[in-house]
Parts: sequence; C-alpha cells; structure tokens
Amino acid sequence: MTQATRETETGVNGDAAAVATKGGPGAGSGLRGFSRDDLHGLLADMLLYRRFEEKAEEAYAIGKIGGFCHLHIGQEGLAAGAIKPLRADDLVITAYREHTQALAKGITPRAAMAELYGRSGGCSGGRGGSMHLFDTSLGFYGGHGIVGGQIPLGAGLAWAIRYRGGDQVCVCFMGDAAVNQGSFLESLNMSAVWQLPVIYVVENNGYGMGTAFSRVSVTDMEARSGAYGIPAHTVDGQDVLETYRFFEELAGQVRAGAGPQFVNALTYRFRGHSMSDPVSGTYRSRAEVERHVEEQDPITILRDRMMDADLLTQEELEAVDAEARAASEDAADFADASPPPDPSTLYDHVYAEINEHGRLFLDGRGKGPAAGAGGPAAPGFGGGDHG
Amino acid sequence: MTQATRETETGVNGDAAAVATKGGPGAGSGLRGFSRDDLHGLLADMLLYRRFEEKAEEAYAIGKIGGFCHLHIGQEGLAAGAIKPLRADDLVITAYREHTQALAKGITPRAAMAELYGRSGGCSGGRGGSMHLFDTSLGFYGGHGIVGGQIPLGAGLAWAIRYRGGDQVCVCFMGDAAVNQGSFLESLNMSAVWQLPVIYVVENNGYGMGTAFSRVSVTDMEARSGAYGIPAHTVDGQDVLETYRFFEELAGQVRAGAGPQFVNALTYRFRGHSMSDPVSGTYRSRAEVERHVEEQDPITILRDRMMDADLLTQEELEAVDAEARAASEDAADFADASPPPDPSTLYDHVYAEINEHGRLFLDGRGKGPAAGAGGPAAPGFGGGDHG
Amino acid sequence: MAEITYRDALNAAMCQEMDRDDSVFLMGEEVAEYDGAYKVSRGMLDRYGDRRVVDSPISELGFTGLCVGAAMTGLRPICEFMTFNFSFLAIDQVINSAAKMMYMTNGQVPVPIVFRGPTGAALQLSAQHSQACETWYVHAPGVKLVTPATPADAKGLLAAAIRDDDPVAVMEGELLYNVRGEVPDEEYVIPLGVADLKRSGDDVSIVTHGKMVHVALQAARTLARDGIEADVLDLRSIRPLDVDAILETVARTNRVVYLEEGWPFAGVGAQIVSLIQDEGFDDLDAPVVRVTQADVPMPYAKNLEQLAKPGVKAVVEACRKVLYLPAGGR
Amino acid sequence: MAEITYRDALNAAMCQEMDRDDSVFLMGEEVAEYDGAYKVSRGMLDRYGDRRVVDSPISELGFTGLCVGAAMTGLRPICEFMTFNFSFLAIDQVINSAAKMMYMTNGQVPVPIVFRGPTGAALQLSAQHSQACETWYVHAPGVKLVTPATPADAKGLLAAAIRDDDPVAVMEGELLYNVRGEVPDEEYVIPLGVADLKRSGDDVSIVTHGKMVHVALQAARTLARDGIEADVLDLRSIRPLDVDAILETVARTNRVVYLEEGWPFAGVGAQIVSLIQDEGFDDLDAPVVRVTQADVPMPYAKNLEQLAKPGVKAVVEACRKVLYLPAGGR
Ligand SMILES: Cc1ncc(C[n+]2csc(CCOP(=O)(O)OP(=O)(O)O)c2C)c(N)n1
Ligand SMILES: Cc1ncc(C[n+]2csc(CCOP(=O)(O)OP(=O)(O)O)c2C)c(N)n1
Ligand SMILES: [Mg+2]
Ligand SMILES: [Mg+2]
Repeated sequence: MTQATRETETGVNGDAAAVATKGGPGAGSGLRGFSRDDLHGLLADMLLYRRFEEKAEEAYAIGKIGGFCHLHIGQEGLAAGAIKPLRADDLVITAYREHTQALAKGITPRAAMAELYGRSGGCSGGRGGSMHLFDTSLGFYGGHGIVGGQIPLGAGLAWAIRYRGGDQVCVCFMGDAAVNQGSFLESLNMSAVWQLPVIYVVENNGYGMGTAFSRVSVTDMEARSGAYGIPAHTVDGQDVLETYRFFEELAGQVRAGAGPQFVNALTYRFRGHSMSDPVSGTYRSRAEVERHVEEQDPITILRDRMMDADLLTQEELEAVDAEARAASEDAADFADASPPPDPSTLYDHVYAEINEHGRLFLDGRGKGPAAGAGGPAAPGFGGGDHG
Repeated sequence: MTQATRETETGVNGDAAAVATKGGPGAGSGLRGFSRDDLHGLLADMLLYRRFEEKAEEAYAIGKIGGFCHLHIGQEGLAAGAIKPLRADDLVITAYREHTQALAKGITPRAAMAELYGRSGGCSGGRGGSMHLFDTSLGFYGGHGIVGGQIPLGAGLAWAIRYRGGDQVCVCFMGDAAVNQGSFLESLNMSAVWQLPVIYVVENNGYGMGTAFSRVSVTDMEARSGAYGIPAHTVDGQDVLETYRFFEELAGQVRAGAGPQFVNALTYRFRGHSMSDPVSGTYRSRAEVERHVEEQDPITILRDRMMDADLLTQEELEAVDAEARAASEDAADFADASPPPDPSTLYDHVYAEINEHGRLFLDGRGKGPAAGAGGPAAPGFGGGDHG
Repeated sequence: MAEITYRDALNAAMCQEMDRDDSVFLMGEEVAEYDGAYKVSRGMLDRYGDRRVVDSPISELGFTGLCVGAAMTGLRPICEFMTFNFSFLAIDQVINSAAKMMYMTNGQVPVPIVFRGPTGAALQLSAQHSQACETWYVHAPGVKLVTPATPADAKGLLAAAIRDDDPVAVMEGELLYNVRGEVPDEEYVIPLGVADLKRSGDDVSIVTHGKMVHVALQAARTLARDGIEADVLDLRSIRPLDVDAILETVARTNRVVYLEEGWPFAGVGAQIVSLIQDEGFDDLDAPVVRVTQADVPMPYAKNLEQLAKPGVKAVVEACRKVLYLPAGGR
Repeated sequence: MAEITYRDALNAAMCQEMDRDDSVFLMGEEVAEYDGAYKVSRGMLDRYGDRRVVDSPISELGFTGLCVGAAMTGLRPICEFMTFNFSFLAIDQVINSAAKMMYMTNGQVPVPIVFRGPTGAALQLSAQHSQACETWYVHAPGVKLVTPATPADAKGLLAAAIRDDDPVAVMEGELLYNVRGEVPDEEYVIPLGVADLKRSGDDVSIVTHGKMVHVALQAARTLARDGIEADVLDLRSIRPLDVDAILETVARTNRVVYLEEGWPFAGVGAQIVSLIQDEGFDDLDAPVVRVTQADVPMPYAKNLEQLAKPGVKAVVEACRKVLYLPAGGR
C-alpha cells in the first residue's frame, strides 16, 4: 500500500501544534480511509513480522541464532503503522529491537534472517547480527545497541536531509527507557534549534528491561519533549490503522516543514526483554501479560475489525498466514544455506580505505603495508577456541 | 548575617508549586525584612567579591595568575543572595566561574587568592587553580571545569544528604549553556525520581561564551525542568535582596522535603567570558554591556536603595569599600608570599592510599613499591622546560 | 570453604562489605528488583532494602556522576555498569571527576567508589557489546583496576576494592559468572597489587589477567603434553601493577607471552612489554610475544568471532615461538 | 609559499576542502559567529554561511552523534571539539558509532568524518583541561589519528583527513596555533601513514609526534652541542603507523627515545616500544627509553606543571641514557 493508492482522509489535524493532544487508545479506530487491499496488505505485513520472529525464536532455541535477540512480538502495529506510510526514500533508524522495522522498510525476510544467523547472505553480511540490521539503500540505518545511541544519529540523518535540501523525513525510534539518556536532550534540542525533519518515536512498551517507566520518571512521556518546544503526540501503537493514519499525516507535515515531532506510541511487549528474560517475572505479572496478549494484540485487533466488516474471511486469513509462515520458513532455509562469512574477510571493512602507507592494524599481521581487504588472518588468531 | 538574626518575612510563597511563577526583575525589591546590619553585611560581601576579582584581574595581567580565569563580576548578587541564606552545613557545588561563590561559602580571600596564584596556601594547595577552588569542610565542593560535569555530582551530594538522613540542602549552580548537556536531563530526572534535596540554579547571564541562549534553545529557560516534574522559578539575581529572600525560603522548603527545585536566576556578566575574551565583541555590543553595567550592577542597586532609605552614608560606603580593597590586597600579598607547592609533592594525592603492593605509577620512577607521598620526582621529569 | 560460582562470590563480597559498613551502597540498572541483569546482586534488595540497593534509570553519565558525588562526601558507592561497554557514556565522570578529584583538591576529596561489571566479549554479542575496556580505565592515573579471574579472587578483590579509598574499577567477565571454585566462607580481602602465580613452570611465562587466565591455564596444560612447563602469572590488578612478580617470572623463564582479551594498540600488553624491556631487558631470551583480540571490532558471525578472539591455540603457538620451537604443537 | 601560522594553515585546509566539496561542513562550539574559540575557523562563517559553518550548543555527545549520522549518509563533517578534553562526553559516539559502523554493516556505511581540536596541555589549565587524548582514540580499531606538528603538515594532513573515507581524529595543540612556518599556497594533501624525518643524525633516534616534535628538535640541538646527532622522526600519523620509517631509524641508530605528551600507562609510546621489540629487537643496542608526562593529573601550579610536562632536559637525559653516556649533558 502506498500513499497514492488510498484515500487521504486521516484522523490527524493539519496543524502540528494542534495535534499535540490527538490520539490515545481508541481514537480514530475505524476502517475509514483504507481500501480492502490496504487492509489486507497491513494484515499480511504484521503476520509476516509475527511469523518471522516466531521462526527466529525457534532458531534461537536450537542455537542457530546467537547473542542477544530482542523480539518485537506484540509491537508489530507500530512497525507497520509508522513505517509503511513513509516514502521509500525516507530514513528510519532505531535501536536493537528492530527486526520488524527492518522488514517494514523493505529488508527481505531472507536477508534479515540470514543476518540473525550470522551468515554472509545477511543484510549486514553476518557481521552485525540481530541488533545491527542495516540496508541503507532502503533507507534503513540500523539497528543500534547502545541505548539512546541512535538518537543523535537520527538527528544527523535529518540534518543531512536538510543540508541537501531534500524533502525526506527521518523517523527515529527509541524505547521508553531511552528518554532518560542525555543524548535525548541534546538531540531533541538541536533538532528544534535547527528545525530538522525528524520524528522521534518512543515505542512505549512500559518497560526498559525489568523497570517500569513510572519507576524512573515522575512525569508522563508526553512531558519530555516540551522542554525543547517539540510537539508531543500520543498514538495507540496496537491500532495499526490509527497509527498508519497518524504517521502518514505527521510525515506529510514534517515534509512540509513542520519541524521535529515527538510521538509517544503506546504498545506492549509480549515476550521477555531478550531471549534470556522470561516473559513475565518480578517486574510484571503473568496476568498482566496475558491480558495484553488477549486484548491488545495488533494483529487480532485488525483481524477482528476486518472480519466484523466482512472484509476478511477465515479462509483468507489462513491463506495470508500460511504465506507469512512460508516466507519465514523460506527465510530460515535461505539463512541455513547461506555460508558463513569467509574467514579471510576478518579484517575487511574496519577501514574504508586500503591504506597505501603505514600500517593500520597493529596486531602483528602483515608486516608489509596494511592490506585492508582479503588478507588472511594472522596465524596466531586462527586458533580461537575459547568461550 | 544568619537566618536567626533577621526577621523572617520573605517574598516567597510557602508552596513550592506556587512559587513557580514568582519573581522576575523588580519583584519584591523592598528592603523589608532586612535589618540595617543585614544590609551592610550583604553590601560588604558583594564589595569584597568585586574588589577581590578586580585584584585577580590585575594579578592576571602581570602573570601572577595563569591559565583560564573566569570572573564573576556583575553576578555577585547571586553569590551573596543564593549562598548567604544557607546553613554552614549546606553544600554548594558549581562550575569554573566560582571565585565569589567560594568566598560566599566561607573560603577566605587569602586561601582563594593563593589558589589562583597556584601557591601552597591555596584552598586546593595550588593544584586546582581558578577553576577548582575547594573546601569541603565549609561545604564548598568546587569548582568544576567540564560544562555540566558538576550537575550529576550535585545530585550525588544531595543523594548523600538523603542517604544519611540529614536535613541539609545542596545548591548546584550551572551556567545557562550547561542546560544543553545531557547530564542535565539525567541529573534532574534522578533528582525527581528520588526526591533529592537539591536546588539547581542556572546563572543565566544570557551567554555561553559567545553564544546567546536564544541561539541554542527555542524555549525559555523555565521550560527546561518541567520535563522531570521539577518546579521552575525565576529570580532577579541582580537584586540581592530578592534573591536572598527567595533562596532562604526555597532552601527551607527543600529542607522540609519539597524535593528538587530549578531556579532560573537572571544575571549578566560584565567581563569577557575569560581573560582572553574581550568584554564586548561579535556576540554582544559595547552598548549592551554598558547598559547593564549602568542599570544592572547588583552593588549599585543595593547601595542606592540603602542610601535612599538613609541606611548608608557616603562615608560608610567608602569605609566598607576600603575594607574590601584592603582584604583583597592582603589576599594578594598573602598569595605572593605563599610558597609554591613543594616539588617533591608532585605525585602526592593521585591516589589516597600509599599502596604497599605493586606499583601505582608507571613512568619509571621508584622501582620499588610505589610511594604515594613525598617521593622525589623522577630525574627524567625534572627538566620540564617546554611551553 | 564452599564451592560457589564467581557470580555468588561477587555477591558475597558486596554483602560482606555492606554488612560491615553502612556507607556502602549499590546502584545501577536492574540491580534491585531484577536482581541484576546477570543476577550478581541476587537477593540484595530483600536484604538491604531500596535505600542501599538502587535501580537507576538508563542514565550512565548521570548515575555515575551521582555516585562520584556521593563518594566525595565519604560514602562508598558500588556503581554497577550492566556491562563496561555502556560506561563509555560515563567516562567523562570516571576520568574528569573520579580520577582527578583527589589530585586537584590537594587530597581533600578522596573518591572511594567502585565501578564494576563485565568487560570483554561473551558470545556473539557483536561490536557494540563485546569490548574489553581495560585501556580506557588505566591510561589515566587516579583509577585502580582489578580483574579477578576466579571466584576466590572475585570475593577478595572486590571486597578490597570496596574498602579502598580510591576509585577502583573491577572488571568481571560475563563468561566467568558461572565458573565455580572454592571460596573461603570467612571475611577476607586480597590486597590490590599482588599478582598470583596460578601455575608454575620454568620454561615460559604466560602473563595475563581476567578471563584469559583460564585460556592461559588450558594452553599451559596443552604445552605440558609436549613437556613444556609454563608459568601462568595472573596479574589480578593492572593498577597497581605487581612489577616484582612480573620481573621474577621473566628472570626465571626468560621467555614471555602476554595474553589479553583486548585490542593490541596501546593495550595493557603494550605497557607490560614496555616495562619488561625497560626493567627486564637482559633477562629476555626472545622478544615478548603478545596474544590479543584481532585488531578489528568484534564481528557477530560465530566463525569470525572465534577468529577474532585470542584462544588456546594462539597462546600455544606464541609460547612455542618465544621458545624458538617450530609451530604446530598439539 | 608563504609563512603562516599553524592556525591559519588549518583554516586554509578547511577552506580548500570546502571549496572543492559541498559535502564538507564544520560544526562545533563557537566555530561560526565567534570565529572559533582559538580562531581556527576565522572568517569561515562569512565565506560559507551558516549552512556549512555551524555553532552547536554545548552538547558534545549530541553534536558528535549528529555529525556521525550525517556522515553515514555521505556528508563529510568536520566536528570540532573546542578541546579534545571535552570529547570524553562524546566518546561513546566516537567508538561505538563512528569506529564500528563500517565493520558491523559489512562495509555498507563508511563514516567519513573528521574530529579535530587541540589535545594536550597548554599553560596552567589544570587537570580537566590538559589531557593528551591519543590513547583513547587509537586503542579501538576503526578511527585514524593524525597529529600535525608544523603549519605545512597541518594543512596537508587535515586536508587528507577530510578526504579520507574513514573517521580521522586530527589532534592539534593550543600551543602550536601561533607557530609559523612555510606553507605551500597551492592545493595539496599529505597522505596519512607517512612519518617525516624532521631532522637526521646517526647517533640516536627521537621518535615522537605532535607538539613534542618541537621539544625533540630543541633537544637535538642541545645534544648536537655535545657532538651527538639525533634523528627526529615525527610519526605524524599514529594510525596508520609508518612502521617502516620507525624500523629504519632504529636500524640506523640502534638507540631510541620515544617522546610524547601523554601519560605513560598504555600510551602511544608503550605501543611503539612493543612494536620495536617485536620487529626491531636485534637492532637495539639499549632498551628504548620513554619520556612522557609524569603519571599524574596535570597540576595547576606553574612549578608542578613544569615538572609534570616532558621537557627538553628529560629528552636530552634520555638520549644520553640510551647512549650509555653519563647524565648531565648541557
Ligand atoms: C547505554 C546502555 N545501557 C544499558 C544497556 C542494556 N540494555 C539494553 S536494552 C535495555 C532496556 C531498554 O529499554 P527500552 O529503551 O524501553 O527499550 P525496549 O527494550 O523496551 O524496546 C537495557 C538497559 C544498553 N544496551 N545500553
Ligand atoms: C564539556 C565542555 N565543553 C566546552 C567547554 C568550554 N567552555 C567553557 S565555559 C563555556 C561556556 C559556558 O557557558 P555557561 O554555561 O553559560 O556559563 P558562563 O560561562 O556564562 O558562566 C564553554 C563552551 C567546557 N569547559 N566543557
Ligand atoms: Mg521499553
Ligand atoms: Mg552563561
């Protein structure tokens, strides 16, 4: 679905200042403005994200995926709703819980899954892993592991847009816990001073790891951007249609020069923080999680609405789900078959340039001028068998 | 003047939330609540600060003082007005423009001047210099050179007060430019979450070096603390009486548990940013500076009011000024006579403990176990003659 | 004496010191209600309450500075970094406040703080989560650094660090937390600055610290099968540095390998080589060989990660090299 | 060829590159309206406007990250730190974003950024403002580091750094800004990784970088009065490192002093010693002697500061030491 193919009625007021009070769960929850195809498209997107991550979960359990792996399950409405209305040349940057956002911006399930597997077919060549999916040709700028680290980078992407006189928009996602990083202040302030075309989106799932936002903030999320004069908006991220309409409108405003925006997107994480964190635990009860899974699943919410409106049959649902599963299986098969990175590339891409003079690497490999690419690893490092 | 010796009528409302709108230039400018002695005390304090810094300026010009030297001239109303109402055991921490704040908290002119001269009689033994005056026995915690660096430290002082169950207050000063450091967000947020007994005071002189606040912020200063639910207050720092009344009241509230506070104290710097910066220049006109010196000198303002109320004669003024000059001269004489630090102490105080085992210093001095104190510098470093 | 994990030994050290001294408190992300991201502080919230075991926001610069400020008044904060990777955000407070405070105040303001958490790589955590941070903490004077390798050392060194009046960084290892070992039940401290000969042998010295002690020991066992007996000297403390112990092993074996997890350029090993060439030059029969992480950011892919990490084989080869033996030991 | 200051040479390099390439811009505190805290960017706001010469708030972490983000799209920011002392606040973005980005994206995202500003001590700026920051920037792979010592090098190396596709730190010296020297008027670059023999003599090698080149030259002149002729090898670039040039001077004089402004522990000099013992072991007639800042935070008092800084006398003594001459040269 693209902007062009659907009606343009939206639930967002045209005035940036006025939208500050817009939204909240339940607002604008109708199907209006979406064609049948639009709706089927969003449903298929979200189902793909869900099945993809369930597949990743499985693969992690059997050791095909390693390291940290943060699932977005439960938060797919936000990936689809915030990214799908963007233009292909708009830019997205985010933290480490980014699989579905990468898919939404166009990275294929194969390239994403192969990255999780650490294979050469991955979108970061297997060097990045789950936390560092990248495809800048699609406007997807990662995948960052330091909480809050992507916020100034996002400001920089927006800076670059403005510098070049482009009309793209940068969407910079962060978790609710990231707003307590100093980088948030510094980035929002600069964005306001320079009126950068950036939308900061907090995926407010209520927790940073095991810490409820209310334990590390006395104010509500909406209070955080006013210090820099940036309008705050709240949107129900579990309602993909509301979210879609909202971001379509807001991106248009920013494109037209409305300046930086701050969105508090309400959502919920259905899984543990990462694979080693149980789904419920000391910081949230099983009942709380179950209630959210029951009532706040963005896929269920859309499905029910579509069925209620006779826009989706059980058979259609099963078909689209089967497709999502098949794509995920295919991605896993692709990843499995993709070879690991060539060991001879260990030193590639540390530096962009193959230096003609001097030595770049100081670990005793290559006594001649440093070769930036393709040189074999020093024999001394070939025996890594620790861990 | 202490709290006990003067009447307690103040211009500050008892309710922390209500004071958020209090103040502004000219508000509460009467003499009410101050005894004759109180007023003479504050005048003498500010004159001492002024003469002390003028003396420092002179000493800098003839090379007795080196490095960076940031004068507070023009901002003395805030040093006296914010610090004098505090209790002796309250804590103060600040940035590098701190000479007069150090004097206000009880560091003697001699100890302060000797520090500026880099002499052993200085309050930091000559090792700190202008930017790092310290006397923690007086509750004065420095003197910090990294913009914004003292803000989390101030939160930590307040944390320690609360941890020990004390009823002191920490006053943490910063410049207007420091609120754009991430440490500001992080510190204010933690202070709010833990309800720390701290007053953050922005000495808002309108500029960070050559940058007007309005060039690096789209919001007013008062907007900055609301993000963390911390009440914002504005006070006219050029009016020492208003400032005094205000801080006396506010410190009392914080002592009683009102939680962290944020004060936008309006002031103006009459000198350049540091000794190498001209008084006026590209970023502010000569006329602007002259207007402020004319109309906004905290000493003149108090003097005129006292004279208008027949509480000060010309002779009295001359006497108190002569005393301030004498004290500054005496401080300079003391500093001049104070020996430089003993060269044999070069390695002292890097570490608190004289380690019995291992070597702490790795520059080849002392091949035996490291001596933490008193060991002679390695011969290799005795010849420093560069620069 | 019980066999417990490295994790529990750290926990025991913190509890030992918190029992002794009310001025000790623990602050960090997830240390309280969650029992620690790696469960090092398990049970401590229940035992000491939320005055002394404190969950912080994700504000590394802020809570580090707050802890330093508290230490300036004489409190003894244990400031936990979930991992030292995240402490880059806080390093200004580590270097410009903690390390320099005592000196620039002429001894008025000691900063008795402990910074602790895991350093170095675990498994496939990729570039931003796999960094060995020692160099950043020892280059500047003013901070001490200890790197316990065993449960017994973990308890004794962390306890000593907490009692120390200087800022001490205690770098642990995520992959060490489950390592088990005998740990005395009673109260004890291990003084900083005392290296420990974890194994002795007269043919070659493997000098190392932290997690790599285990790699060194494994390498020593491998070498022994070829009749080569290695000293394994665990520095335990990088600042202060037990120079005597280093020179002693150099003098005895005349052949040295320095093994560390971090990068080579200006790594700890570079300093050790410099020290040995300065003070043990005549005792060396061969140049010291260093084994380090490959000079690249840590890759995610398992095979590349293995290649990048210093391992047993590399250590064995390095030992053979300083012995002028042909490559290709078992 | 005109004689201009180091400051103006840096300015010329930035203008040269900004004239050539619209993707180059300058951002930092006070760089625009104030002409730079040290006037390095004098006149550039007038010449290029506020789109390309930009005053930032005092937000080191933020504007550094912003510049890195811009560089990720192919722009070529020159990110000025008023001094590198303040870059500790930004180092997370330097290491975790700039240095690692290319690697973890498999080469997709080069980060062609320059970080520049003065490093090291000026005069009596005390502990927090007098730090030589080299080690923090070279330990991690992914960043390059150059340290121009003369006006001609300043222009050529900064220009090369701006054209380079990798993050390059250019560390200047506040005390160098007024140094004058001949600088070619025309456009030129000096490739990174090429050391420069600033003086040649066959008796002893003083290897050094940055501001210390001048101290080394003065020491060499002093030594010459006693008939001792010193090589002064200016590394110019620390990463990439001109290993061949180092080994060449070692092979020729067999006696080496490494001189640097920073601290000793895991300093650049430690790495150079390690390199020489590794690859030039047999060429050494004496252990390399390092001359560094005393291992203390920089004190304010003039006399202590002088003691703490590496000076000509210390270098002369070090040279005599590696020549096994008695102390006490002129
Ligand atoms: C600077 C930093 N500190 C700590 C961590 C460890 N950590 C990873 S994710 C996380 C919680 C972040 O929560 P939030 O921002 O709400 O995002 P969510 O995981 O809920 O998507 C923490 C503490 C980190 N990666 N970076
Ligand atoms: C982190 C950091 N960045 C930059 C500097 C250089 N610097 C010193 S003072 C100053 C301006 C600060 O202005 P403000 O906070 O308003 O305080 P004022 O000087 O007006 O009292 C700057 C940029 C510094 N010391 N620390
Ligand atoms: Mg969250
Ligand atoms: Mg100011």
